[in-house]
Amino acid sequence: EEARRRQEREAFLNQFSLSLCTEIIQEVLDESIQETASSEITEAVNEKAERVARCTEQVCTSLVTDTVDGEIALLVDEILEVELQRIHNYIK
Amino acid sequence: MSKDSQMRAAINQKLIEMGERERLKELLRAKLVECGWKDQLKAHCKDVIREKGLEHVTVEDLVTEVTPKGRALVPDSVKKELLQRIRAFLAQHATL
Amino acid sequence: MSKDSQMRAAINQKLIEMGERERLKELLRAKLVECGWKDQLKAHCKDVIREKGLEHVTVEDLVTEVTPKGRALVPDSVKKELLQRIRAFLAQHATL
Repeated sequence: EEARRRQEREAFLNQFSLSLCTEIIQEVLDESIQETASSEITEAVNEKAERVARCTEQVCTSLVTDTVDGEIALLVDEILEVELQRIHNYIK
Repeated sequence: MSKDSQMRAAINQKLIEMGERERLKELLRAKLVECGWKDQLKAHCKDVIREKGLEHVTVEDLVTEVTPKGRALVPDSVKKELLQRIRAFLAQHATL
Repeated sequence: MSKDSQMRAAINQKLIEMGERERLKELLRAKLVECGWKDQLKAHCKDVIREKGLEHVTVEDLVTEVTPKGRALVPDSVKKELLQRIRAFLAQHATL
């Protein structure tokens, strides 16, 4: 009877250990997967927002440079033209 | 309630009371980081986000998508170690 | 193509498609006149011509000479206003 009881307890503990192990693995995995997925999405969202901000600034800077360079070219043309005209008039 | 379920409930209660359940979970979390599971999962999440496009993925989608691989990636050695620790604890506390 | 250059290309494409790039340049030109940039640069050009002598100055020389100052003279407030306008435009029109 004693041996049978011991055997039964042994079998119960084996089965219990296995199911507890499975349960803990499942709980921890579910928590970890949820946490990882959530932090990866947040990270991706932040990364994208930073990229948009950075690239917008770069686009703005190049737009300013393009426009300013264009204006400088026009202005220089215009000024030299006027200066030359002035000299011509003076010579005449 | 059968005798088995009564015993199960009692041991579970004791495991919680003694803080062992939390310690087991903590151990598993540490092992998952140590064996590279967490990094693999992160990389898989990044792949899915890249493939689907950030604007087409919610956290729930991502969880559903990566869970099968996440489960499959847990090394047998980690599961085995956890089981041994549970057995050792139960053997040590034979009165439970 | 890096992610950043793809993003820049997408922003530029959107600005051009909707005619906003041209409107922004027009706004900037008006601001440059309004804030006195054009007058300051004109004066600077005249200084350079006076220093070097008209016979020693080509269009290219003068452009090279005054460009750094011309770029530096654009007030931060003007750049900031332009940036805000681009941001607002993208928020309204673009799915980046």
